[in-house]
Amino acid sequence: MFESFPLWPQRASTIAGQVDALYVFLVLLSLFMTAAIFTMILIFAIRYRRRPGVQAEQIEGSHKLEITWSIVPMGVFMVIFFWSAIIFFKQRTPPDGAGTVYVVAKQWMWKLQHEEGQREINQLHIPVGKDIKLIMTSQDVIHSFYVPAFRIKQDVLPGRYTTTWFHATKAGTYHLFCAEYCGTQHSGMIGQVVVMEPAEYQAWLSGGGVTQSLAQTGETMFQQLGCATCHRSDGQGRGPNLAGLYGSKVTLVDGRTLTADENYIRESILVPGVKIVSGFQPVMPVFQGLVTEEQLNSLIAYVKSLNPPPSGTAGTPSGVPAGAKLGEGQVQ
Amino acid sequence: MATAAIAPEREDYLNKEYGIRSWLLTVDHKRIALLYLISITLFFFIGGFFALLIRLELLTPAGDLVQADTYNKLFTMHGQVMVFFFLIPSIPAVLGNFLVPIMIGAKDLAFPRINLLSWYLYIAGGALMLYAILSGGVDTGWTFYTPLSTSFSNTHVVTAGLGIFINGFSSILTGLNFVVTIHRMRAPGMTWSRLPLFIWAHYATSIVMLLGTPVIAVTLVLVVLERTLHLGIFDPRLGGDPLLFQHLFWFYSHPAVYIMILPSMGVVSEVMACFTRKRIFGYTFVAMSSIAIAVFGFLVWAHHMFVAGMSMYAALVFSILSYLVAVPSAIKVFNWTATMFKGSISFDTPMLYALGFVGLFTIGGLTGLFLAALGLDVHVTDTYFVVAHFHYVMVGGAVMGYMAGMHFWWPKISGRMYPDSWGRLAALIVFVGFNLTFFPQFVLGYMGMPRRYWDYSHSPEFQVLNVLSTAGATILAVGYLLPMVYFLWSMRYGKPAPANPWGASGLEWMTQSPPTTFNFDETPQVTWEAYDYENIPAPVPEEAFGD
Amino acid sequence: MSEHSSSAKLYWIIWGSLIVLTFVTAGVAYLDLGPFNTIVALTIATCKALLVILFFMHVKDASERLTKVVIISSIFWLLIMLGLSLADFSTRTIGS
Amino acid sequence: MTDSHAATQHGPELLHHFADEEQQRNSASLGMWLFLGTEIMFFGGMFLAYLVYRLNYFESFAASSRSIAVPLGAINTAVLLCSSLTVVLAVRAAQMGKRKLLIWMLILTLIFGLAFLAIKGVEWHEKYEEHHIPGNFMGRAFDVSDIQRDFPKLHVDPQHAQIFFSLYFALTGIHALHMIVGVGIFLWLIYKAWKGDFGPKYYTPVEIGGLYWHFVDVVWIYLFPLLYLIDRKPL
Repeated sequence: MFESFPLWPQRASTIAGQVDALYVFLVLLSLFMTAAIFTMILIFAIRYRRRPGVQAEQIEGSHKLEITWSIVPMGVFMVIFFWSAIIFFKQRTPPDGAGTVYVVAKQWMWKLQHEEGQREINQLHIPVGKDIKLIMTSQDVIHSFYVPAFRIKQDVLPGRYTTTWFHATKAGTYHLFCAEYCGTQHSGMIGQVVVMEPAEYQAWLSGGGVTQSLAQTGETMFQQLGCATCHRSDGQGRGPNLAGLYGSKVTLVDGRTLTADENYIRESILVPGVKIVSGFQPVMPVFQGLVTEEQLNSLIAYVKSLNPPPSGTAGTPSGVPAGAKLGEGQVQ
Repeated sequence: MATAAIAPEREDYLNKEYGIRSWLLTVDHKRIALLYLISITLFFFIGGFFALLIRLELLTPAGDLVQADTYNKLFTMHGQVMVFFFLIPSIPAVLGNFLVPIMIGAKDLAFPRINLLSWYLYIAGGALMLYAILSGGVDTGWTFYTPLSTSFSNTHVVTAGLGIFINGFSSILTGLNFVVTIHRMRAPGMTWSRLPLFIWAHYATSIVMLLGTPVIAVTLVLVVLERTLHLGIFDPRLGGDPLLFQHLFWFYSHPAVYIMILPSMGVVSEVMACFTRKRIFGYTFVAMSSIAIAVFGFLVWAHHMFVAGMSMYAALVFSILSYLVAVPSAIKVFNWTATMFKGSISFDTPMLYALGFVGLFTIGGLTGLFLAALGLDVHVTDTYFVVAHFHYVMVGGAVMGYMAGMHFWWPKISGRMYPDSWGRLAALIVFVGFNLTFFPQFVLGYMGMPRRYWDYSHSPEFQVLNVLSTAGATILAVGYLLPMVYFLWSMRYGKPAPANPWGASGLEWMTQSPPTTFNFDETPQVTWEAYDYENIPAPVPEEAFGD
Repeated sequence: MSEHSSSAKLYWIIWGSLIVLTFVTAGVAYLDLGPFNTIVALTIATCKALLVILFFMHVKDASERLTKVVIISSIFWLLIMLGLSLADFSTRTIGS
Repeated sequence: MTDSHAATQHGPELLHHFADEEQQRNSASLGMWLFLGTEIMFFGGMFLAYLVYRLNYFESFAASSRSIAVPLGAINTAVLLCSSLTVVLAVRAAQMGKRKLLIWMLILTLIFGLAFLAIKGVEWHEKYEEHHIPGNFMGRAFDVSDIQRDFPKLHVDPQHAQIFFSLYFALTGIHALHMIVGVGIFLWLIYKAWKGDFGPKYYTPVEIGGLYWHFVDVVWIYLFPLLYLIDRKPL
């Protein structure tokens, strides 16, 4: 309808429609309220303009009216609150089994790593119709991953992971902006999200000349750094067995329990002493400054790949299918 | 224009004594108000100049007027100068200082010397800020987010931070002065229910100034300590949490927007009552909603951080509390509109600005609901939608209220009438220019244009709306220049103002214009309710204005 | 402010108890009370603070209602800042 | 904060804009209490930072706190409590018009204040010796290997320990700054008391100065356990 003067960016993700529905409701509500106030003012201004001999009538006020125009707005606000909270929950809880892309933001560029091993700068190729979860961190200041067409935005913080997700519904190329001011070239830190049909995407994947998946790169890094000496798959090593770790409940030395998400694995690699798993000694060396963000992403991808494949094939109790080569993990 | 007939030389606070010492060492709250008026007008035009440069740069998608880091410094200093050196002091320091003592029947504020100290702290902070601007500026955004402000920016963050830190104490001491004065120095008979709503608004503002400003003072101290002595409290490399800075910053900076809007609401209540010749509809509700805004204003700060990486559950708490704080503002707008019912309305310049305030503040408030809605905030925060929202509330609200107050009390402050036809023209220009500047930015924001972008050549579809916005900015600039011209003109050639040119209620209209140094010969006895317009004759139009 | 506020003897008693409390809190820190160490330390500190505020700062006997309102609201504002910020910091690890 | 906020009325006569004596004294006291409210929020910001990091990095905080001597801290607290006592006795002396006692009590308060600052200086110097000042202050790079050596059972992360010491120096530094301002106020009070300006009819500055001093003492009452006694249990 407004091709030449669009009022909103294209809707290219599942959440975009719901966000726009709430937006249109609020625009209509605001138009109604603004029109009501403006016409009231206009009518009173004309009807009660000062005329000689006409005195203003002093009105104290009416409690009844005051209560109504406190409760009614509060009621409308609660409707808006719950509606928007539902959308927010959807935006902030990635569905299980979503494909993962690791994003590293750096002063003034986006570096992206696919699970299948592809690396991209300021470009993100994804298949249409698939849930994609982004695990993001920054190497310097706060950035913000913003794709208007998907209606998603999430600040990217240094020192920890933040996640967001989307499910692209329309093929095409969409803007990727950095939305949190991050220095001189903040407005240059942009890119494209290229949504492709699945067949096209497979062609793009294979054409990339990539040998190792991210998990395999992680596995080689796991060996190089000597992690394997302590974290043994048979559980005899000085470090906890990492198979089935991701997403499981972990109890620490001081009794606290937490779910092992990306942030826990990251912190346990960089600064292990802060959260020691109960039953183990704080002997793991600090890796802060020894691994780059990209290597860290590959290590985390590897640890996640040690989980038994969610499709529930009969894995041995220790989680790692006996005989399967480490890092073979299913590639959806 | 015959020069105004020189009235027999009556002593007032302006002609009581002359000379630089009588101004720079005055403890008269009225003279200090004028000192503030001059200094904040200076900063208003500095900030406005930066705004014009920003709008000119955004005329074209490519960054071709200034370099990238210059542009970043422009919007940073536009924000810092406007927020800390114009909007926060504007009404409390100028109109508040002048009127709070007179309106409650006192000779002066409780601590006159501390009032002068507040102005000197403001000037010291302003000087540091100007030094930071002239020697290269700051490029961190007015929000100083770490780790950019502490570790990655090599601009004058320390100087600007100390300038704002010192300026914060001017705001704290003004708030302290107002609270003690309102509690201790009301004239006999001036009970709390007879206080003008201007006083209620300034009482609520002072609560926010007193309890909020120290937190940004300590936050800026910690940023300065981190930059100078490497006390790494916000440094992520040491395990510091950048969100801690944002919590401390927004704990003050959200209530700060209520410091900016509450005094304007007080002015609008006074102007609405006077020009409709009516008591404000639901006086107690309007007074209590000022206090409610000040108190609830402290519970909602993290709605600036929904996408910053805070926890989802805390975001729910802050979102529902943000809707709570919207209710008192809605009550005020409904009460102002209801006040016009069965009134006897005249449309002098202050009334035009007050009506403009009600309209634009409504739009500003309603768009706030978009931003408090979690799901929607994810898309619109950090875009031009947010820029449009807070400019509607701050420029459409606070500055419109400031203009209404300046025109309403100018006869009392200067003893001269300003040319009303010019005033009305300027009001219309400001209204048109403002809407043309900032309404397109709502659409730009929802289209996804991020804020603080120097160059948007990758998305040329944003250009049309940006051109509209820049056109509006030039009209707005003209609209703001006009009042300065005719106010200065009126100081010299304006008709001498009678004690009560508008036939308004309130103790300040019962002293001469301009008032004597001690405001009243003997302390007034208040026996009437607030806004008793049935006993005050409406002004006869021709007699009020000469030209 | 009333004329001679209470006699000097009361001040010496308050001072004495403050000194004793100081050495108690220092001593108790060396005992292993599990999670109660911090709670005990904070309660002793609050008692000392109350002694100073009520007696030394004359809030108990001489000052009027408004001063008490100012003190209580300032402390309440501090708790708002600490409490609501903790709402974020403590629930950040739950969920994504 | 310059001491001008301690309502510097000269002499007992009434300031022109107050209705009566009572109103003038109550205003000054209300003004000071409001100012102390802002100071609570000022220190509150740092207490929030302390609270958040103590919850996240408890062991590094506990170990770093153990490296600070408790005896010095306890003595310092006692010194401040003595100064609070002498301040109260000074206010009482002013109310009763005992000029010599007033002057002595003010001087004693001053001495205790300076003693506190001296002990604080010793403590800081000790920290300087042990390389515990964050960043590399005057060439001494921050290094907590001694703490790691003393408390092997606790995991001490150098970065998190540096955050503790940053908070330690920020809190005690700004508290010391408030002490120095307090010393300035009391020097001025002694001068005016010596001039005989205070008496039963007019002693507001002494009372206001006393309120400020007690507040700084209350802040230290909380700082002592929070910084020194995080976790002194036998390991």
